[in-house]
Parts: sequence; C-alpha cells; structure tokens
Amino acid sequence: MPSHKTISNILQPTRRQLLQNAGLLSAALSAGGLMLPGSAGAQAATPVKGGHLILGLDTASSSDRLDPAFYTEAYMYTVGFQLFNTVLELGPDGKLIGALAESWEAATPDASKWVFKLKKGIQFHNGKELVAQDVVYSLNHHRGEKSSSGGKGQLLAVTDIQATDTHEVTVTLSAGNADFPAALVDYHMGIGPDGGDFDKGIGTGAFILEDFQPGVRALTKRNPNYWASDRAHVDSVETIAMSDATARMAALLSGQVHIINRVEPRALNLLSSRPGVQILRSQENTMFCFPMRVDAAPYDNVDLRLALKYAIDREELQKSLLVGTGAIGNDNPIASWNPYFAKDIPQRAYDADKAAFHFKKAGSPGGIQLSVSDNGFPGSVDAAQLFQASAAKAGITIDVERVPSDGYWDEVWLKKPFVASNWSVRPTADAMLSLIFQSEAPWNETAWRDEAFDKLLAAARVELDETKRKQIYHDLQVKLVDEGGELIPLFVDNLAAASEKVGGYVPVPGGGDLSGYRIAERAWLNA
Amino acid sequence: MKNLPPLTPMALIGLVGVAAFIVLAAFAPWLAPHPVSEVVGGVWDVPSADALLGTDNIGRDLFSRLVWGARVTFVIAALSTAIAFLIGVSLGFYAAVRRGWIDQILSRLNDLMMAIPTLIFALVVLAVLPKNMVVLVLVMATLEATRVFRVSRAIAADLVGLDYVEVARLRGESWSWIIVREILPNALSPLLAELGLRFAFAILFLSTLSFLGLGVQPPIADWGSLVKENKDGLLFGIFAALIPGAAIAALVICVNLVVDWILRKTTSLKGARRNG
Amino acid sequence: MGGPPLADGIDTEIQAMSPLPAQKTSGNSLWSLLVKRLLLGLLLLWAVSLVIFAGTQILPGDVATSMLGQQATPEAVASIRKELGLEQPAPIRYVKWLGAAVTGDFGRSYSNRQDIAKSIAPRLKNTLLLAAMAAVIAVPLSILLGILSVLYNGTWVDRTIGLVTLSAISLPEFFAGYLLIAYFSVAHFWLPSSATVSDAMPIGQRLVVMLLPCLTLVLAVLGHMMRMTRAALLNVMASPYIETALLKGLPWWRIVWKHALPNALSPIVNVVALNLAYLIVGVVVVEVIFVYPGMGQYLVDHVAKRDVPVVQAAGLVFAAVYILLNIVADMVSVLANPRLRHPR
Amino acid sequence: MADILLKVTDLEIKAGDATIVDKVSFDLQKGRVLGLIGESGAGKSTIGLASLGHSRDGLQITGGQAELNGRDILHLSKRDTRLLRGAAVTYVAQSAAAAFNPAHRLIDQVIEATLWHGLMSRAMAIERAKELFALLGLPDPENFGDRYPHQGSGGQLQRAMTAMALCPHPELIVFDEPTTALDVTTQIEVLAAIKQAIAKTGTSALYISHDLAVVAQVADDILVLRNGRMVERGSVDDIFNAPREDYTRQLVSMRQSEKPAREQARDSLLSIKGIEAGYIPGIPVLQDVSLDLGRGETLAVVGESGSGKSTLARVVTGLLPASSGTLSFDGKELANGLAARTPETLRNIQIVNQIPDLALNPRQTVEAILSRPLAFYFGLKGAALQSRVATLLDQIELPHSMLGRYPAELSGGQKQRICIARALAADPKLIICDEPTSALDPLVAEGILDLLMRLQAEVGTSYLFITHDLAIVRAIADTVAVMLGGKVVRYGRKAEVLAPPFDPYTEKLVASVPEMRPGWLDEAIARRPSPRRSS
Repeated sequence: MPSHKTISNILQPTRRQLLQNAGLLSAALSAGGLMLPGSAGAQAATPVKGGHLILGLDTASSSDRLDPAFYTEAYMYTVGFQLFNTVLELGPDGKLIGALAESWEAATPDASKWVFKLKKGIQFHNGKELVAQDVVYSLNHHRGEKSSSGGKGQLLAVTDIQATDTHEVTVTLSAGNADFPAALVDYHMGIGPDGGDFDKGIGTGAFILEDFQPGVRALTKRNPNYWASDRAHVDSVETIAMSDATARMAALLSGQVHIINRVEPRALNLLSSRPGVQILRSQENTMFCFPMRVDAAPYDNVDLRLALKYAIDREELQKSLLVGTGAIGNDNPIASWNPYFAKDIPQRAYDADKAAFHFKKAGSPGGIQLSVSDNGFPGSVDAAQLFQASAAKAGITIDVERVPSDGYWDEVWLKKPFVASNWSVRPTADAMLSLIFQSEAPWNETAWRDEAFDKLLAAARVELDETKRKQIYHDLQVKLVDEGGELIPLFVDNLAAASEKVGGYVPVPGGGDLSGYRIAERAWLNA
Repeated sequence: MKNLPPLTPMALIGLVGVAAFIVLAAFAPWLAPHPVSEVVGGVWDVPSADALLGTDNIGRDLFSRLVWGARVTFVIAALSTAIAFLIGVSLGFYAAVRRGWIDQILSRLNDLMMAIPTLIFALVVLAVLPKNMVVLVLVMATLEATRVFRVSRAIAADLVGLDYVEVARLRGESWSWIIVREILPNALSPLLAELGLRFAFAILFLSTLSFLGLGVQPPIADWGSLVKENKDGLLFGIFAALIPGAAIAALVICVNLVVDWILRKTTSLKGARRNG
Repeated sequence: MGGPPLADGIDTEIQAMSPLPAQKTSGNSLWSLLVKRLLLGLLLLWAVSLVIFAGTQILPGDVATSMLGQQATPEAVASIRKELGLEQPAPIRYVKWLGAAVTGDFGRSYSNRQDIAKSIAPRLKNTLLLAAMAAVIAVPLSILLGILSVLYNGTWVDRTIGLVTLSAISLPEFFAGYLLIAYFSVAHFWLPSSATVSDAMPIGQRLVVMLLPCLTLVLAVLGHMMRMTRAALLNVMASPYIETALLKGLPWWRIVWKHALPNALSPIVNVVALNLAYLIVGVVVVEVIFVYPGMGQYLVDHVAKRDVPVVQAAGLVFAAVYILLNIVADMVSVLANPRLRHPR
Repeated sequence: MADILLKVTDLEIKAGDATIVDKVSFDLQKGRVLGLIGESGAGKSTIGLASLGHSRDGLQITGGQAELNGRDILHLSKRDTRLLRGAAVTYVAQSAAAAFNPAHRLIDQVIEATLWHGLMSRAMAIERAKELFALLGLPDPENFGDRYPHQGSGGQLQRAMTAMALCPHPELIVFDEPTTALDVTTQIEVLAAIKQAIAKTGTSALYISHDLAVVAQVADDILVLRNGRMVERGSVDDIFNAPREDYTRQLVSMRQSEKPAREQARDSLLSIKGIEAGYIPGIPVLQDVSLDLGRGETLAVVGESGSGKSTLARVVTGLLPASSGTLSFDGKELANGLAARTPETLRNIQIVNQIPDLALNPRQTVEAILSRPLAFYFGLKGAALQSRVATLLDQIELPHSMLGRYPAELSGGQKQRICIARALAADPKLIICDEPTSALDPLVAEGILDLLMRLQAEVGTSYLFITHDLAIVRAIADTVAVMLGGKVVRYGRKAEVLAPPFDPYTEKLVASVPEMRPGWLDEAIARRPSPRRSS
C-alpha cells in the first residue's frame, strides 16, 4: 500500500486499513498458493546472531499508537510485528502457517465454526504464559460497536469467540466461510495478554519494547525466550521514522541505517550503483491506476475511455516513473504472475491515431479533468503531466488538477470522476475483482455496476473446475480491458533497500513490503 | 529615481542578474526550447545540445523547466510582494501619520499578526483553501505585509515629525495628500530597498512552501519545486540537481547586491559632516 | 520557514526594531516597565489564542468523520462529537480550552488520545536544544563578523564577509541541508545525516548527531544577524561621539568596541531575538530533512490529521516563545540604554 | 614674538576638487588664544580639526604644513597621530550633548584619553577631573562625574567637555563653537568658565565661532575666514577698532539695527487669554499665558530653550490644542486644535520654521512648493498661478531661475526665503516665525530680518516672532513677551520691556547678550552679584 508521504500530506487510515484486511483476506484465499519470484540479495546464507538492526522507515506519525487496532501504515506494521504475534501467519510461499496456533480446522462441515489449537509454553513479554483467553480478549478487542479498530471489518461475520480449553479457541461465524482463518493473519490481529492495555506493547513477539516515541523511533531488544527458534537473530532493533525519501537514502548511504523502505524507483539505479547497497524487491506488488467513474460524463462513454486508454504512453510512464522497474499494465487488474492472468489479451500501447479516432467517436467532449495528488500513487502528479502531454498529441485536452494530498482519500477519491489511485495487488483474481469491481464493493472506484459481471464473479468463487474457472476470469478481464473504467498503466514493485550486510530477506507475496513487515525477526547482520 | 549612489561593480552584477531573471520570466515562451513537461531524455541525463543543462528527475529538459520556472517564480513573488507593499505601506504610513490610537490599534494588530507562527498560518490556510496561485499569493502577501507595515511605519514616523509635513497639515491638506505627496517621495529609496529584500524573501518563502508541498501547481513549477523534484539527485552529486537551488541562491544574492547598492551610506565612519 | 525575514542593514529597520515603540517616557522605573511589557505580552498572547482558536475552527473536514473514516455512521459520529465536546458552541469550547491551557493542560490529541502537554514536552525540549545550539554558534559568530566587517569597513575583509554571509542566507534552507548531507554524510562519512536523538543518547553523541542540522540553521540566520550588526554599528559610527573618541587618539578597535557597540546593542539584540524566534518556530524544514524529532514535525503531522487541539497547543506555544523572546529583547535593550536605566 | 606653539602655513584642504581651505597660514603663540571666525563654509572647523591631524571623511589635506612645536603633524604615522590626539592636542566639540557617549559615565569619558595615553594613574586622573569640574564651576564636583550625559544640562556638559579637554594637560585645545548650542544666559556662564580655565591652566587654544561678539571675549587674536580664505588677522583690538576689510567691518557693525518703536498699540489681531497647554496630561508646559498681538505688528516672544515659547507657537497654530484658555483671532474665537479650524483660518495663520532644511520637502521644486498653497487656497492655475509665483519670488528677492531648483540646490538663506514666500503665498494675516534666523549665519540672518520687516511694511502682515536673541527683538519687535518656565515674566511695548527697572530674569537676560566689543564679558561677570550658579 504505498502512499508517498510528503510531510504536508495526510494518510487516510480507514481506507488503507480495510484494503489491507481485504488484501490479507484474499492472500489467504491463495490456499493453493504460489511462490512469487523475489529478488532478495542475501537469502541462502546462514543466519548470524547478534547486532543492532536499524530500520529507517517512511509513514510514521507522531500520532501513532502501539495498539494494533490503530495500525495504518508500514511503519507501525513493522514495529507491531516486532512486539506482537498473530495466531496465523503468511509464509514465504504465500501459504498460511501457524504462528501462535499449532493447528486449526473447521469444526463444522459448513465451515461456520473454527477451532484453533495454540502452541504451549509461549510467554508474553511480562512473563505471563499465553492461554486461549488471551486470544479471545485480543480478538474481541476488534469487535463490537465501540471498537474503531482497523481489524473490525475482518471479524464482522464472527458471532462468538470462546476459550474452549486452556489452549483452544473456538470461533463461531454467522455464515460458513472457508477462508476465515486468513482473517487472523491481519496486522491488526496481534495477540496481547488478557485484560491488558495494547498501548503498552506487551505481546509474545520476537522483540521486547524498550522505548517508543510516536513518529520518532521505536527501540526493541531481543525476546530471550521467543517461541520461534529460527527467527529473531539480532539483539536489538531500532525503527526510526524517516518521512523524507532523500533523508532515508542518505541515512542508508551514510551507514546510519541498515534498511529503508519506499525507495523512489527513479533513485533506484543510482542507489544500487552504490557499493554495499542491495535492493529488496517485492515484485508487482502494487497497481497504479487512473480510475474513471463510468457513471459520470464524459467517462460514461466507452469510446472516450478507450481514447484515454490509448492516449497514455505506458512505456514512457514506466521509463520515467519506474525507471524500468515494475511492469506495464494493460488496464487489467490481474497481475501477470497470477495464474488466471489472461495472457492472450494484446498489450495496449500508446496510439495517438486510435486515441484520436475514439475521441472523435465519443464526440470530442471537453472538461476532462484529472485530479491528482502524490497521495494517489507516488509520482502520480508527474504521471498525470506526462499523460496530459501524450494525450495532447492525440488532440485530447486533459486538465490536470493538483489537489491537496491532505484529505485526498476523503474528498477526492471516489468523489471526483477521474483521479489517481493505487492498490496493493491481491494474490488471487477473486480478491482483486470483488474488491474493486463488484457493484456493491465499497471501493468500487470506477462505479462499475454490471449484474452479469457480479454473477460470473460469484460463480467463479465456487467453480471447482479449473478450466471453466479460468475461462470466467478470462472473460471478466477482457470485459474490463475493453470497457472498464479502470486505466491501469503500471504495476509496481515495492522497493526497499538495505546494506549488503543485511541477510535473511524473503519476499512474502500478498504480505506487503519487507518480508510481510516481519523483516525485523527475519533479518540478520553479516559481519 | 534620483540620488542613487554611483554604480559599483557588485551593484552591476546584481542588476545584470536581476535583469537576466526578469528577461527569462518575460520571454519564457521564446527562450524555452521545450514545453514545460515534455520528456526529452532519460533521468538526469548529462547536458547535451538538446538539453543544455541536462534533464531532470523524469527526463524533462531542465533548462526549459528553469525558464518556465523563472516565470512562475517571478509572477508569484512579484505579485505577493506588490500586494504586501500595497497593504503594508498604506497602512504603515497611515498609522505613522495619524499617530495616537489609530497607530496603536494598527501596530498592535500587526504585532498580533507577527506573533502567529508563519508556519501554522501557512499550513492552516493552505489546508483550508483550494491550492491555487491566487490563494498562494494572498497568503504570502499577508505574511509579508506585516513586515512591510513595520518597516514603512518606522520610515514614515521619522518623516512625519519633519516641519514640511507639519506645514502641510497646517495648510489643511488631506491625509492622502500628505502620504502621497509629502511622505512617499521621501521614503522611496528605503522602500525600494525593502521591496528588493521582500522580493528576495518571497522567492525563498515560495520555494520553501513548494518544498513542503504547499506551493505551486503542475504542470508548471517554480524553482523551489524544481529543487524538490531533483533533491534525490543531490545525494549522488547529480549536476542537474544542483542547478535549481543554485539559481535561487544566485537570484537572491543579486537582489541583495542591488539593495545594498541602493542603501549605500554616504555618511562616513569617521563622523557625520557638520558645517564648518 | 522560508528563512528569517531578510531586512538587512536598513536604518529604518533598526528604528523599527528600537525597543519600546513610542512609549519612551522616561521616569517610570525598570520594574514597572518590565511589568508593563509582560502584561502587554500576555494581552498579545491572549489575542493570539483567540485567532488560533478561530483559525483552527475553519480547518476543513469534520474531525469526527475523518477519525472514523469509512466507518462513520451518523451515530458513531455523534458519539465521537459528544466525546470531544464538539456539540458545544465554539465560544464555550474556547473558554474551556483557554482555562485548561493556562494551567498547562492542552487536552488530549484527537488522533492518538495522548496528553498533548506530555507529548509536546520532549519535542519542545529538542527544538529548544537545537535552537540553543545553533544560537550559541551563530550569535557570537555573527556579531564578531559584524564587528570585523566594520573594523575593516570597505576593505576586502568586509567585502568577503559580506558576500559569504549573503550567500549563506540566499541558499534555500532545504537545499543547504541536502548539500551538507551530500558532502558530510554521503560523500565522506564524517557526520551522520539523520539526527534522531533520544534521551538515552549520551550528550556527546547527541551533539555530534545534531551538528548538521545545527550548521544548516546557523547558515540560515548568520547573514541576517551579521548584516544587522554591521548596519547598526555603521549607523552609530556616524555619531559625533565617535569622532570625539577618535580625537582622543583611541585606536580603532577600542572605538568600535567601547564606544560604538554599546550604543548599537538595541537593534542587534532585537535582530538576535527575531532570529532566535525563527530558530524555534520556523525549523520544520530542517527537522524533516534531518529527521529531527522537534516541534515542527510534530505540528505538521497533526495539522494533517486535523488534530485541532494539538495545532492550537503548538500555535500557542510558538506564539508564547515569540512574544517572550521579544520581551526579553526589549528588556535587554532597555538595560543597555542608560537613559532608561538611570532616569534623570 | 614668543615661542610659537602651532604654525600653519599655506594649509590647503579639498573635498574632491572643491577647495574647502585655501592657503591659510597663521601661527599661535604658547599661552594665547586665537579666535577663528567666519560663517558656515568658511572652513574654520576644518582648520581646527587639521591641527589635530584629522580631516573629516571626504576631505583631504592637499597642501601646506601644520607644525606643533616645530613637528609636522599633518604627515604623521597613524600611530603618532593617535599619540598626539587626546594628549598634546585636545578638542571641545560644538554640541557636548552629542559629543559625549550616552553609554558611559562622564568621569570615564573625561579621563579616558588621559589614561589611554598613560599620562597619569586612574586615581590621579580622577582627582584632576574633579579639580577641573570645580574650576569650571560644575555642581558637586565630587560626584558630578558619576552622571551619564543625559543627566547633565547642556551647559554642564559643555563644561565637562572642556574639563575632558584640559584633563591631560594639553598644549593646545581646539574649541569648536563650544557655546553656539547654548542659551545666552548659559553661554555667558560657560564662556566665563572656559576663559577662566584657559587663563588658570595657561593652555593655548584655537577658539572657533561664527559669533564675533563671543570670540572677542575669549581670544587674544582673531583670524577672520570666509569661504576657506583668510580675510584678515589681527589682535582683537585691531579687528574692532581698525578693521581693514569690508567683510570684517560688516561683522563688527552687526546687530545695530533697531525697529523704531511705535508709540501706540494697534487693534488686536490675535489675543491669547489664560492659555494652559502641555504634551503630557497633568504636566503643563504653558501656564496662564495671556498675550496680545496688534494688526501689522510684531509680537516677539523671547526666552531660553524650555521656556515654552515654541510650545506657545504650536498652540497658536493649532498643532497642540490648549488644555484651557481661549484664543481669538481677527475678532473671532479661534478653534482649539487643527481639525476644528476652517480653511480660511488655516490660510490666515502661516508659519516659518527654524530650520529651512526641514521645512522644505526635498523632493519638490521651488515652483511646486510655492504653487501648492496658491492652488490649494485660491485654486489658481496656469498663467495666473505662474505670475503669482513670479511675484512671490520677486518679493523675496530671488531670481526666477530658482523655480526649477530643489531645496538641496539652495543656500540656507535662500531656503528660508522660500519658506517665507510659501507663507506669503497664503496671503495670511499672521505669520508665526519660530526662530527663523537662529540656524543662519549672522549676515544672512540680518538679510532675512530686513526682508520680514519690509514685507510687514508692504503687506501689513503681523508676526508672532519666537526668538532667544534680544538683539533680534530690538530689531523687529513692537511688543515683547519674556517667557521663563512656561510663564510670561514680562510683557509690554518694547521700549518698556527692554528698559530698567528689570525683573531679575530679564535683567540677567539683557546682561547675558554678548556685546560687540572686547572686555564685555569681564564687565558682565564683574557686574553679576551672586556666585555663579550651575546652569
């Protein structure tokens, strides 16, 4: 969920939280999971113990809280996963693996009741042993009217959570859902001691809180009796808030921090050209897009949409924005590595004539206003300018309106008809499509309402025949590419950088940046 | 303008620099080889025939960006400074001429304005209002007006005491006449200097606002935005990244040189000349 | 932000800066004068509080909704508004807020429910620390340079000092900051580029870490103060008593030091105050570039979050600092002025 | 003659290519006082400073020598010049109030040079200073030095400055118009003090002044300068009894004119009744002032600084509203305060200020300055306007070529004439003259006075004439009011006021006016009864 944070810009919690949840929900759906190619520098080598790991991360805020319910951004995810564990985790292969739970299963055939068996002998930082009641308490933390937790959405279907044994938790759902366990992977689902205050940061995590200054730094030291013996290599971790991209790079280059996130693609080559720097890449992790609301003129005209799709120079965008990283989009929300990706749809390229043709066909309407701020996606302002220029060559006038990053997701996104937006890519087609293109989806940013589409989507979810299923997804993609309001020029790799001393990085597909934000317990420092 | 000191080399440099800037701003459409946002090369290409100063962070011709940027920078800085002076000088003079409670009220209000942190003011206002040039100019003008008020009031306060102003009052002249005819002409040279300094300040202030993302809107960019766009390059010693910042500095220096020249004291170190 | 007000070497500014505008009525003792200034300052501060409160009321977007975001059901919004006391009319909220503020209670942050006073304190401390460090370097240095350039008025020394300081103020702060980083941190690994200080940090290391941001600030304020010092001194050097001193056969340095400086103090002190205020209030850019945990960054975070109480608190603190510094400056220049120190 | 202390030969000083001092030669014997006299621009101060090896900025000593005890002091090294100044040669500046550093106590400044040159120990220096304070008749000599400059009066400071000059036992003191800034009554005190001090210490001195009458009292010899050239040099007696040059004769014969006294007062134009006024509430500067000015007559208000005479003028103009009392003008009640007055009233009361430089807007041409009132009051335009302006110029005896000039391009006298013309332009019944001549050189001043008198004769304007100079009163007044401390102490027709029996103050005032003859001071001092008060 990259959202370039300039200091004047506010990152809207709500949207991101729920997107994250949705993302993980779907991540879990990839129970047939697939390994994503990551490009981590030092993987193979054997872990080295000890050392003080320093992270310089974007998106911290002085209003951050340790309570997982309020996490909204990479910075707190990374800090939170140092302190808290979740019941389940996403493995490097994208599969669900047990964390605090050793096993889990549906207790009823209709999957409306789930039983989680917890590992024994796990201790909280305060010495208390982990029991079922802690999990019950921690999960309930996200439920009920008063809770304003970002995890709330995950547990809406939950009707009851019981400690059915000292180390057994039983969750009852209003309706069957084979994918429920995935909910417990979510960043917000950190487990704390029963009745405890989450803002104290006491969990079962690999690291124990030493010092936390919101928006400044978090210092943690290794948890001596951490349950996962193969993790938590460094003695202590310092997570420093660095909202300025240049400052982050400077810190890495001057050896003040070991790892930074949110590397500007433009700086990538220069950065990687520096000795002692490795790039940590999570491939095609994010989709950059210009959604058009198909219910608003002039975008309600399919030819205009086509015109604009042809009028954007994707290569140029990739070259200038991503400096060759990432991949070119084809107005298709499904990433190329996805098994259901429709390879046969021809890649759309910049074509001024076609654009002009469709534009005329649409009656050459005026008043095409693209509202962007760097909150839409990093570089979206530059992208909009380039789009403007290339469209102009096709005789299409785009009026770029730069809106304040501040309040972008509140007042612009989903409100203005033509904006910039970004999505973290979901591992499964269903997740991606139902998230954005279902008629009733809250973030249906293109106002795409198509009953047939919805039906097919629902059908696919239960279709067990792979070929049929593949066909359905294919048709859906074709429809979106040809008629959809979503203009998707780019898929972006999440780029982080680290000193070459850092080992242990593994990309976690669908889990987001920095080894699914668990870099702290995975990384070690080579001498 | 009368009684300016003789031209010094430094002053000459300053004048030339400022003139050059204004020319850039005025003739941007003719001077800029490329449109503002046209991509002509790779990221941070070295200078070439096509891109005299190399290309910027997304491969646009830096020279063209600079030229267009000069225009934006100039327009905003000049406008805001002009407005600031319109407000600041008229109020400042009025306060000085009327003295008494009018002066007190205006001055205290001004103190109040100055006590409100510039930063908060800019942040709040620019957050509240739509980000467009008009708002930007007005915000900058308001903030600068307070400083202008302070100085121009001081200038006028000195002149008001002079007999020829009293004579005018005795004649029954209107305040406006006294301000325009008796005070303004004699305040010109310090005001001119102040104008220069405010203009320089406006340029820096604007660039800071742009750096904070509160500034100029695309596709145009002021010099401050250019620095911001290219700042990453600074770390890697990219030539192009240095230019916009250097340009701002050079311009501000030139303005100050001119100001210093206007203000050059004829009074000596060794004591004022008295008759004898 | 945007560099300190550049109004170098204008007599008029010197006068504009002269202490106790208008009311130079001698006869009233220093104490009554001090009290007068303090009361005036308080009055001003109160006025500022009004303006700030009013200003923050017009921040866009409803706090409650932006806090709840997508989950903002009317009921939830209502309950939040009640919880925050937003349903009360503004005047009442103002009075309550001010009443609490004078007791040092700025309420709790909307966004993270934390006691604002508590969270501001360390940030303010850091900001003050950085400002102090910069001032300790910049003030003596600029005054020294000012004196030097007067001693060597018109010579190459004077010109060089002038040009260097001028260049210093002419560099946009963030640009200067990045240049320093690029050179001292990235090109050579001499100084750390980020200044994330914490109380755990040993003081020595703290200072090292703060060196670059400090240097940037020094560059920003040096020129203004130096040029003002020079202008004020030159101004005084034109007065008859300097000639008297000259005709006593005193050497140049003594004339400048003993006869000119004491009489040029008031404008100098005032410009120093102005710049100190800037160091404290206007450093957000530097804080961002050098990742320094000070007030500015804190404030900006919360403005973004429409965290009204925080913005109000910060605004008030900043204003208080500004006003206090000015009062101090006034008093110092009063003390420097025998007319007011020893009334007839 | 006896051994020569200072010998100046063919001294030439230039500002750029303008010659300020042109081939001036003189010498000064030990123990004697040479008076340098001349109007502004005569180069007298420049010569004075040259004898300290100093030339003000923009001036260069381009020729000649100045030898102190046979040692050339014009071409010394910086260091030697420093050693000379403040030790062998010292300086007393015109305005001690400005020439003392406000930041330091007087004593420290008085002994600074002495200490710096290591001439005596601090204790000794302080002792010496105290003696000098006593010698110069300063109050409480023991502690006087602890005061700051702003705590002393003009006269006291001027004496303290003399003490400062005497402290290091100099061989030569340069007095640069030491009494010019003082009131007559103070001037006489200071003069006496200086004269006595010089006599007692036997120091030689250059005494620079524009006022021959003053110089005559202190100097042994006089050097008359004009436009940087020597006019005449001789002993005081020669200069007075046998002046060789016309210019000298003019100087000597000045201040003789007197306006014939009119026997009977005319009907009243302006009458002032029980006026009380002040700047700070509760502290009245004027108390119960009642005066009367007849049509076409001149009411001279005389008094020293702080007597409230200028305040009175401000009340009449309306710039300063009176707190009580009434003004009536031309039979009608005169509104109290500017705002309340009709344009007609404003037109009828005009003012001529003390310092013409401040009274003329430097950014306006003579034509603009003179045209404005004509356009403002009478709406004159075009030809009518021009011809009226022309006549005004004629009235003040200035060529029409002046029209295009800016004030900076005029001499002091010309400026003052323009001010008068501006007042005339309004065709007023009353012109308030606030010390219109005190900033001018004597001869120029006389010219202005004559002009005013002539205009009064021609157009019958009345003058309210503020001055500190009795000689001027004699020359222009019909009625005289003597003011002291905000009160009128003596008021009546000139003849009565200036004739005995006097009230003590007026007597002192009359006695203090320097008379144009040597030895006046000694007699005046002798005549004074009481031991010298500190002024």
